[in-house]
Amino acid sequence: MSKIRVVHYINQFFANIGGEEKADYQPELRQGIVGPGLALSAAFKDEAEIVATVICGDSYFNENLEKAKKEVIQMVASQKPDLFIAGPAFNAGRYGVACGTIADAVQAELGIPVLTGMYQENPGADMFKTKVLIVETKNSAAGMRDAVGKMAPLALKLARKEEIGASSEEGYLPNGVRKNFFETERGSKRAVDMLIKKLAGKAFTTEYPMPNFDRVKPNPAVKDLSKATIALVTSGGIVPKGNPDHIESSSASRYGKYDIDGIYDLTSSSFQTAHGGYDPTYANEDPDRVLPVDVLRDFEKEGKIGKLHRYYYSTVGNGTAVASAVKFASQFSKELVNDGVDAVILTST
Amino acid sequence: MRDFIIVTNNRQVSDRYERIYPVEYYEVTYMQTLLLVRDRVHLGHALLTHPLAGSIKPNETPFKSVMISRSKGETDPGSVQLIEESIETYNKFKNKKFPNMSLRMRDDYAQIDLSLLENALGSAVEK
Amino acid sequence: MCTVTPISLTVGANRIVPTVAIPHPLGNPALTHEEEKTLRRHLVEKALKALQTEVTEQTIFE
Amino acid sequence: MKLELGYVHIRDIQFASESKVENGVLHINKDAVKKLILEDETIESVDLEIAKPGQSIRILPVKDVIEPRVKAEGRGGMFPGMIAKVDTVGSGKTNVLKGSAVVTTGRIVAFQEGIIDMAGPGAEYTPFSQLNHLVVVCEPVEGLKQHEHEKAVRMAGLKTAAYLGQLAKDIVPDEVHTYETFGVKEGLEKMPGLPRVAYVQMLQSQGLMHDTYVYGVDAKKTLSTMICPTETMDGAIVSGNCVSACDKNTTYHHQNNPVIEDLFAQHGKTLNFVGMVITNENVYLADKQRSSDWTAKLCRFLDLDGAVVSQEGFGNPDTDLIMNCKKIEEEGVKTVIITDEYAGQDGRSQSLADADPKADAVVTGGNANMVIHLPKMDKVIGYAETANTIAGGHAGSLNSDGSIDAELQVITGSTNELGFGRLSAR
Repeated sequence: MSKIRVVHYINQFFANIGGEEKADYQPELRQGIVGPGLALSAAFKDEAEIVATVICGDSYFNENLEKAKKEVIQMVASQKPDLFIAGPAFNAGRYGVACGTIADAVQAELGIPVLTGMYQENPGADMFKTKVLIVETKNSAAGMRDAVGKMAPLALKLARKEEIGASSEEGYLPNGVRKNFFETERGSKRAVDMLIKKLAGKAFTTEYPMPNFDRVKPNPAVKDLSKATIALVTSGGIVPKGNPDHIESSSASRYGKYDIDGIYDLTSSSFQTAHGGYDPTYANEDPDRVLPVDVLRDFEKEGKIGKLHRYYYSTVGNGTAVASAVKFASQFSKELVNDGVDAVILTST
Repeated sequence: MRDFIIVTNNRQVSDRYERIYPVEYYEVTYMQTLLLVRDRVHLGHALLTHPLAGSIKPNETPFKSVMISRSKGETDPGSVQLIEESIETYNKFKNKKFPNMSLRMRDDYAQIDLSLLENALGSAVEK
Repeated sequence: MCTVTPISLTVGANRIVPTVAIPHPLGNPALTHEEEKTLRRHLVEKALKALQTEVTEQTIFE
Repeated sequence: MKLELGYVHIRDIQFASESKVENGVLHINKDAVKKLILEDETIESVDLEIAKPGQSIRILPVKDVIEPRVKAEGRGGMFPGMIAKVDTVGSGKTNVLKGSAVVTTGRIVAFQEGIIDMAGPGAEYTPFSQLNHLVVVCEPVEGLKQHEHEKAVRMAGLKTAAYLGQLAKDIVPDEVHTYETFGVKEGLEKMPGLPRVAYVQMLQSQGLMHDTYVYGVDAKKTLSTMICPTETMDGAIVSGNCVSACDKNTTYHHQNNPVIEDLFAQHGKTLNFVGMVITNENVYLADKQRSSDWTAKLCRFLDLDGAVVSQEGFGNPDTDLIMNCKKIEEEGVKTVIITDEYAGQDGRSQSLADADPKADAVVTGGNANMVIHLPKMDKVIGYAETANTIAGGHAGSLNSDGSIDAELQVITGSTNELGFGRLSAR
């Protein structure tokens, strides 16, 4: 069998080009092994070969995201690899985000297995752990040996399309897909051991983390509403009649942006709900019951608010994954800010 | 009048109780029964029994009986969460098997559903 | 603006205005159209007030 | 309370003209056992079979698994309130036919119970593949109602296990384990400074086919209460639960509760195992409220520092589990909970039907929706065609070659929520 062809992605620092001052380094394709690829390559023994290394500055990648992604993918594709490895990035934030982004993109566009590695608190970890396999590493490059020890065997398994075990066995960050495996101790023993640790105030790891929600600092109050632009956002699924964007009635994968310029009242003839998680009778009769356009128009006329934003955003909050909702909001929040919106009223059902 | 309604798609339940207690029988599926209950909960009725009562997986049995409060109040957050989680749980079980179920099996499942409800009624009526 | 405020608290909303019922948070089909709009107006006014109030933690505006 | 548990190791099981235990072999007089079971007029006929570890045998549908034990010395008898008369058990000496079990099977209701494979990949997922079984196959009289049928099979199993247990009454055990708990004051004096820990066991109690009996009392009609851990070793808790094979507790599980064993292993070393609280899993929400309030209150009364909470079953009990965990934590008692998961066949769904951030220490018995292929066995004891109707099986799950494709939840004890097995998930 021929050797597995690997392309490795690293940043300017690990390529020994320079630190922060060289972070704008443009993507470069080098044949063969560079920097940490040496350790990886040694761990691959004869099974895989790093045929090329792509080097890219962290600032360049993150500041020219779309362009950089395209450039790097072209370089990777030119080598016809069987496998793509990025990093490990340890606790370097922008490097971690770059590794996650490019691994995700390569996986999607080239359809080959990818692997990266980083410290669990690297911002790239939360952003990408459900999209690509991320090996959990220590928080500095001193943990290179440990990282390579986990990444190399997992990479080979991926390339050989072998069954991947549970996160705790393989050393990747939990990716939201539950996998069975046999522990060395029975469950009751693990429970008693966990309790002893918990009682002693020592660190312990739950086998099933409960769903967790972020907290954000409250924004300051709006000083003068009469000059403010207010936007409406809803998870109640109010859409123009016919649901032009085909927002799903549950587990929505998208949101819609709708123009309400010149609309003073939402009526059953032109709006409806796409939500499948509640009895739609009332919302369909009068969509203002969910999205109060009529009242905000009155306030606009009375000068209570500066104006109602021309577009409202809508999705269906029925069984919709928290990750999707976060993604939707991070996209349209940018638009809202760019459009000069001062405040948002979010209605939910 | 006692402050509960039995929402059910199980004939055995309505046959047994409709003369004594408020029973709403609907000729609908298990899932539709959950949705009917959900709509009522959204309007301020409280759940009195667990919608997933019984450890029978939701793709196993065609029958479901749920008790909700007859009176309506402020929307009860616990009830909302419970019914929504139950619907989500239902959705993750594939291979619904009851379309071609033998009569004997249907009867067994109806019996179990009735028994689970009886257990709950015991608690509801004793007071 | 939501009916089940504990859920809003769980997901981390900072300014919360309780509403009428899940299928009609800002309305009530039992009322006349005019009464309903008054109710809605009142609720949205609360939201506007919430937007003008400084908060340091998650707050429910009853 | 102090109990000496004597293990009489059983390495083989045989039918013979006389029932006896000799040199590690359990000899069984078939006719004597049949006669005993047929004393119950609701049972039409009974068949007895033997299944040993490694044999190519599939048993289904399994209703209960019971370990033969006998009270050798001290108060009370095995299965108080069910077989023996009501009297407090859990002290003195008890002999155990370790390595053997009675398995009951029967077509009770539509969703038949689980599978035990004695060999092959399925055997790895059930602890019962490691035991020498006497399998009791009962046929009820015509027209017997489901709940009477369930009771008949349940009692047949208990009677048989008690009968076999008696055979070891006077045998000197190969191995003796001693378990002892103390009164509150005594425990404090004996183990100063050690954290006080209890075990909170949730018992299935939802209704027909979903019941558990404590000293013969139906657990759904009880308030949360205290029990001495050693009482469970004498059969104080008996299973009447026929659904959810993977995560129900058979009587064998209750007799050999691993949480109790592992807490005793640390008793006096890293913790003071104060005792055990049993609570139910009812259908009526106000019952849940009351039971979990009561459990938390008992934990407070006991001045606990920590508690292990175990669950039984799927769906509804998730709510009890989270309520118990939350309320116990709110009393300042640290918890670890044991559960299992229904994360969908692809592992991507929400595992539990309820959740709370206070449940920050969870042990899992694995994802019961995982699909498994069970190859054909040479012999099937019970009713092979029921594979199609067992929970987690589905139409077509019994293949024409005799193999079965189904979810892990068909296997008895596979994702046990007492932490009986090593299976887990991440």
